[in-house]
Amino acid sequence: MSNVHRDDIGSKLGMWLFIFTEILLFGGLFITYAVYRYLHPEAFHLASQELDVPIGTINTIILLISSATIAMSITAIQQKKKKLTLWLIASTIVLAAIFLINKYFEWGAKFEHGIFPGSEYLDSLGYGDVLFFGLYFFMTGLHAFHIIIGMAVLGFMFYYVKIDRLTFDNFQLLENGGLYWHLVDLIWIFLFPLFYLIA
Amino acid sequence: MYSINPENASNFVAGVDLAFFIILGVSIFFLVAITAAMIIFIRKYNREKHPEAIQNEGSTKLEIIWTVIPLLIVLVMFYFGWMGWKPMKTPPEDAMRVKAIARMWNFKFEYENGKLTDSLYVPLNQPVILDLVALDVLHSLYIPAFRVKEDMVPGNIKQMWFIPGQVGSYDLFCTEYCGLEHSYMYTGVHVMHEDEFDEWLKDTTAVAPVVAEDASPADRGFQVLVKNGCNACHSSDGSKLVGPSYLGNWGNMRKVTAGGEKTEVLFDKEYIRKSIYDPNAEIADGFNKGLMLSYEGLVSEEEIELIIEYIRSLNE
Amino acid sequence: MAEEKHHITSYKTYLLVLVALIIFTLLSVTITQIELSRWATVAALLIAGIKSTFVLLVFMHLKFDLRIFRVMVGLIISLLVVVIFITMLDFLFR
Amino acid sequence: MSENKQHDAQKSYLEETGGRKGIFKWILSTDHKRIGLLYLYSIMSWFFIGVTLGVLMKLELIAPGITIMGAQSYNATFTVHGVIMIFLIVIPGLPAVFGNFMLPIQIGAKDVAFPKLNLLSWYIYIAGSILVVSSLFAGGGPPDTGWTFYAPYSFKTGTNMLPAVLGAFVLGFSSILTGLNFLVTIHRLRAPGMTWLKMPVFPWTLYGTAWIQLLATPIVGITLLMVIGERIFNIGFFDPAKGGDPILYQHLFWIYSHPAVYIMILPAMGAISEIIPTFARKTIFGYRAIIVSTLAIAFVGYFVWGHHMFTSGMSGTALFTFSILTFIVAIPSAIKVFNWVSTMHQGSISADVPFLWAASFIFVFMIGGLTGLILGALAVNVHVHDTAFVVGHFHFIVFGGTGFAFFGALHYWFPKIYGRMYDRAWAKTGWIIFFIGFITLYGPMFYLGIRGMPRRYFDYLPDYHGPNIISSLGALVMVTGFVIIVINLFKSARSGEKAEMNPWGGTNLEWRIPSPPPLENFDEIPTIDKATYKYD
Ligand code: HEA
Ligand code: HEA
Ligand code: HEC
Ligand code: CUA
Ligand SMILES: [Cu+2]
Repeated sequence: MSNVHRDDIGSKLGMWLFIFTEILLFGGLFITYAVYRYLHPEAFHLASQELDVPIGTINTIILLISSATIAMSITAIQQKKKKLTLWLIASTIVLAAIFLINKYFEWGAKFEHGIFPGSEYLDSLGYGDVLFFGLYFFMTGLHAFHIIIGMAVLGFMFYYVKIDRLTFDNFQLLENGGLYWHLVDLIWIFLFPLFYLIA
Repeated sequence: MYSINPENASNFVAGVDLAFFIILGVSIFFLVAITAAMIIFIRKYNREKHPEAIQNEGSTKLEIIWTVIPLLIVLVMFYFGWMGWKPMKTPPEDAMRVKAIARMWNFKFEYENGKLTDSLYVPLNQPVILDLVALDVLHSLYIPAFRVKEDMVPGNIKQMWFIPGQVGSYDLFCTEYCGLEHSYMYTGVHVMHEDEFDEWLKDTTAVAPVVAEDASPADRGFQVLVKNGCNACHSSDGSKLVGPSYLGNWGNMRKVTAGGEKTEVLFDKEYIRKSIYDPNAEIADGFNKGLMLSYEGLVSEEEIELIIEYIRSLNE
Repeated sequence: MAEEKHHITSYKTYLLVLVALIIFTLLSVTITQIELSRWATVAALLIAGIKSTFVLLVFMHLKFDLRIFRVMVGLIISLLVVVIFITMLDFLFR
Repeated sequence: MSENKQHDAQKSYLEETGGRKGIFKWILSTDHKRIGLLYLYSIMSWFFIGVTLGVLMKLELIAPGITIMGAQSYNATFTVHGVIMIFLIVIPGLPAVFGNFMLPIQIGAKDVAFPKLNLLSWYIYIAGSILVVSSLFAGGGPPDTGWTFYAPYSFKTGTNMLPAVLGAFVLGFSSILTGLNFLVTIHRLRAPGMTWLKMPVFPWTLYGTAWIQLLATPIVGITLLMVIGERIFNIGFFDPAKGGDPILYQHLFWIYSHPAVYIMILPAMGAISEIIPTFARKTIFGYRAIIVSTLAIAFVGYFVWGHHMFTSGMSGTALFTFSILTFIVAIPSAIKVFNWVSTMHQGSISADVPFLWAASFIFVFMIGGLTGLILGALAVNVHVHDTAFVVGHFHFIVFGGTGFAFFGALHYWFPKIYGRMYDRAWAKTGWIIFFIGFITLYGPMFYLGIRGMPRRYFDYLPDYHGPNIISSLGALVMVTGFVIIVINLFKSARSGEKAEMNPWGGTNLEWRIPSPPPLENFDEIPTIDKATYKYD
């Protein structure tokens, strides 16, 4: 097929539609959360105290910053500042990596306490705790998976900017990558209070 | 059903059937009218007879008419559906209570005096509340003649109630798919006159089939298995059903998973006892956890001795 | 179709929004740490709502984009809310 | 890709191979028409498996007791039958085959918005379907949970649940990507002058469908993912022993699967809305009403999922809401039926093969829909839920609705797709046998259901024997009809007489280009100046 003219709006529309599916994907989990939270308010309250608020807060801020850097990279590319663009994308990826490392230690600590899906200790705690941590691992795990995908996507963007496939008048892909990254941030904005702050 | 079962088999029949017939009537009317219109048009405006179509883009008036009228009709349908259903959720206070217990793949009914039966016996014209308990997976208790059905959800005790209105025996089915023998998970409801029922209820000795005292221990063991429905999952001829066969394991080493680790244990009395009282502690290789439930309190220690005799006898 | 002009958001806007987002984050942490009992969740979710609005409008450029994107996002979010609400109708009144 | 613009305008897409050979000219092509046919062939292959399983079930049910298979095989058969039919056939069905083929042509575009993504969707579809079908053969035996995978049974059974669930999950992605592609195509690639209200009905229904695919499928995706997590990690989401709630599983499942039934029926309604005006030589009656009702079905259909769970012990408030919404969602379907029949009024009707399918569609769809109303009424649902009545309802509306529309569309667009015409006499014979078989097969199920025969029963009490015999015989009649239809089409695709550009006298864009269409559909993107379905 001949693609004589490209369609930026079409491409962006496609990205948004994809984002909608992601919102609903997590939506299913938010429904689950709402129901179990309602059924076990006390246990959710207590279980959430096990989570480390400072680490959560730091991670939130890290993600927010990374969201800002990737947003700025779009301004940079429009202003034809290639170097700055590359820097901003790179720092987004680095921030994402830091987020994951934090997550790794956070999960690791939980595992050490014997808290992981199916563990005997967790099963002995009671329904609410099992469900709370089940959701915690499932949702943050799925979120982390999205971060990893996002890092890969941004890695490609970095490469494309570098080889000038993306330029000041042709940067829709970068914008789409950015949209995806903001989605990841958006979801965390809700995960954070729902898991860490309800204690 | 509508002709075969009595109209007053339970207090809900009238409400349910009324809603059914109203909707059915309206439906048949529309079905016939629209189909007739279609056939008439196809014949009358056939291309041979009517070579030139008369164009007509639509009519707002018609659209409104055929939006509003069906809307009113369906609201009426909803109303009758709702009215027929509402009483099902409001059992009277003073009703007799029976606990209905479902497990793969049979029903048990426990009366307030501890009497335990395989099928449901209820007194005529007396409200009965069934407390629905499912032990393993979803089941559903359905009595077509009474027009009642309610899912039985493990971990969630629910209620269902009715007033039987006619003496007789009716079918009772499990209608939620629950695995291998779902289609055999049925039994009966027996409606009796009140005095008869009271007699029946008092007599707690006539619980289930009694094991003949003079039979050999192995035969009596087999009776215990039959009584408890074990053979739904276990065979005596080596074939694999939901659970392992009784045959050919006695005295051998059995590969099991215990506490997440694979080990081997001797298939002996202790193993069988444990398999019956705490089946999920050691899972036989190739089978799934959670299917067999503990029979503690249902199968006594003496009965287990008999079962062991039976399993051992298979080796001979 | 590639000809429509792109709005260029300034770095300053982004930085301001970022600062606001961080402040809101800290705010929600403080609010929930003091004893507000069940209002804590409401407050935390409210703040999360505000934060996500910022992200959607500025970072994701909805503010400057075609109207249809805003309409779609609005509809999809309401859809999710309604679905959660209807599901809860069951559990709340059981 | 843009270098070989210099193609011969007369060459059809079937001849234009893009320099590829053999099977590669199919499986590497990004041409929407070839992809449509890829879907057609793959869907037809699975359909043979699916219907064969259906017929096996009917043979088992011909008499009480074990007739040809035992309980385990029967349970596996209806599960795989249901999964294949729903996830592999009727959900992708019309959108993936005729949507792919006709959507770009009908809106005056050269292809869909993302042709490569389109091909990728097909590969995902194949991957998912192979996973599903492999569950039949590998490991612990075919899955035996019913296509609904209800918890907690679905993670207790020892059978091959994982491949089936994983397959359904993967198929969801294919569905989502197709929907996404169509939405962007419709938003961005309509030919100049083709305003929203000049678009034919079929693209409109695809538009509504695409939104449902996009917004509902993720929910079942995450639900199936949770079931997988449950089976692998023992998380306990739906396990009552760990506090999980099996009813929540049902909510999540039906939040998708109810809208999914509208994924199946909307494009079917679209195809019918194409066929009827063409054969009545008349503008479609109430174009706007049909469009609005399409969107209304898509929208309201999202909020009625609970009618599958009336006996699961939901709260009265929820039951009230779901029941009333179920009745309301029936209204737009009624509007469509009225408009179709009005289109026939004062038309100039030629009862050719596609029209026969369309008219019989309306008939069986009405039966399916009206029995849906019976199911939607709370009191009656308590009685007939999970009985053969439900099986009757959904075969009438899924097979009778979507299936009949599929065959109708196939006969309608066949000359366009292959440039050849089929034997009309045989097609009519096949149709009438199929139709009679259909009614005989599924009609008795309503009666059985009212009498209280539960569904998913491989054995039944002797009381239910009579109607079951009739039903099983109906299946055999239907097989005959089906074989005639398939053989006729199969032969004609290779050696039928050449078809003209516009054999039926249709007005939409697809009838203004050669049969079969050239690779890029239009020499030059058309400009649309008048409303669709104009006969003057
Ligand atoms: C193509 C798929 C499709 C479609 C379109 C529908 C359409 C409808 N369905 Fe169906 N349904 C299924 C596929 C479908 N269904 C499947 C697969 C199941 C079973 C799943 C399982 O458990 O395995 C099911 C199950 C099902 C149930 C649950 C049964 C149970 O398990 O207890 C209910 C209950 O309300 C229901 C209702 C309806 C209604 C009211 C409509 C309405 O949308 C119908 C509207 C149509 C009409 C009303 C007819 C045309 C109009 C007229 C002739 C004019 C006159 C009309 C009026 C006066 C209103 N369906
Ligand atoms: C599109 C959807 C679709 C279609 C087309 C069918 C088609 C058929 N279905 Fe299907 N059915 C479902 C969807 C569908 N079904 C679903 C979703 C379920 C629920 C599953 C569950 O409970 O989980 C179900 C359940 C179901 C049951 C209920 C099981 C139970 O609850 O106990 C039965 C019982 O008879 C049945 C029968 C049939 C039959 C006989 C056909 C036959 O197809 C009809 C007639 C046959 C033909 C049209 C063609 C025959 C052709 C051949 C044999 C091959 C010829 C070969 C060549 C030409 C090369 N189906
Ligand atoms: C719902 C199905 C089901 C029922 C009913 C059932 N069992 Fe089992 N049983 C199983 C399964 C599955 C296993 C294998 C998993 C395990 O070891 O727990 C098993 C294992 C066993 C074992 C260990 C066998 C071996 O080879 O390792 C014994 C003994 C046993 N059951 C006895 C009984 C008795 C006695 C009853 C009735 C009182 C009974 N079962 C009822 C499903 C069932
Ligand atoms: Cu118990 Cu079906
Ligand atoms: Cu539905």
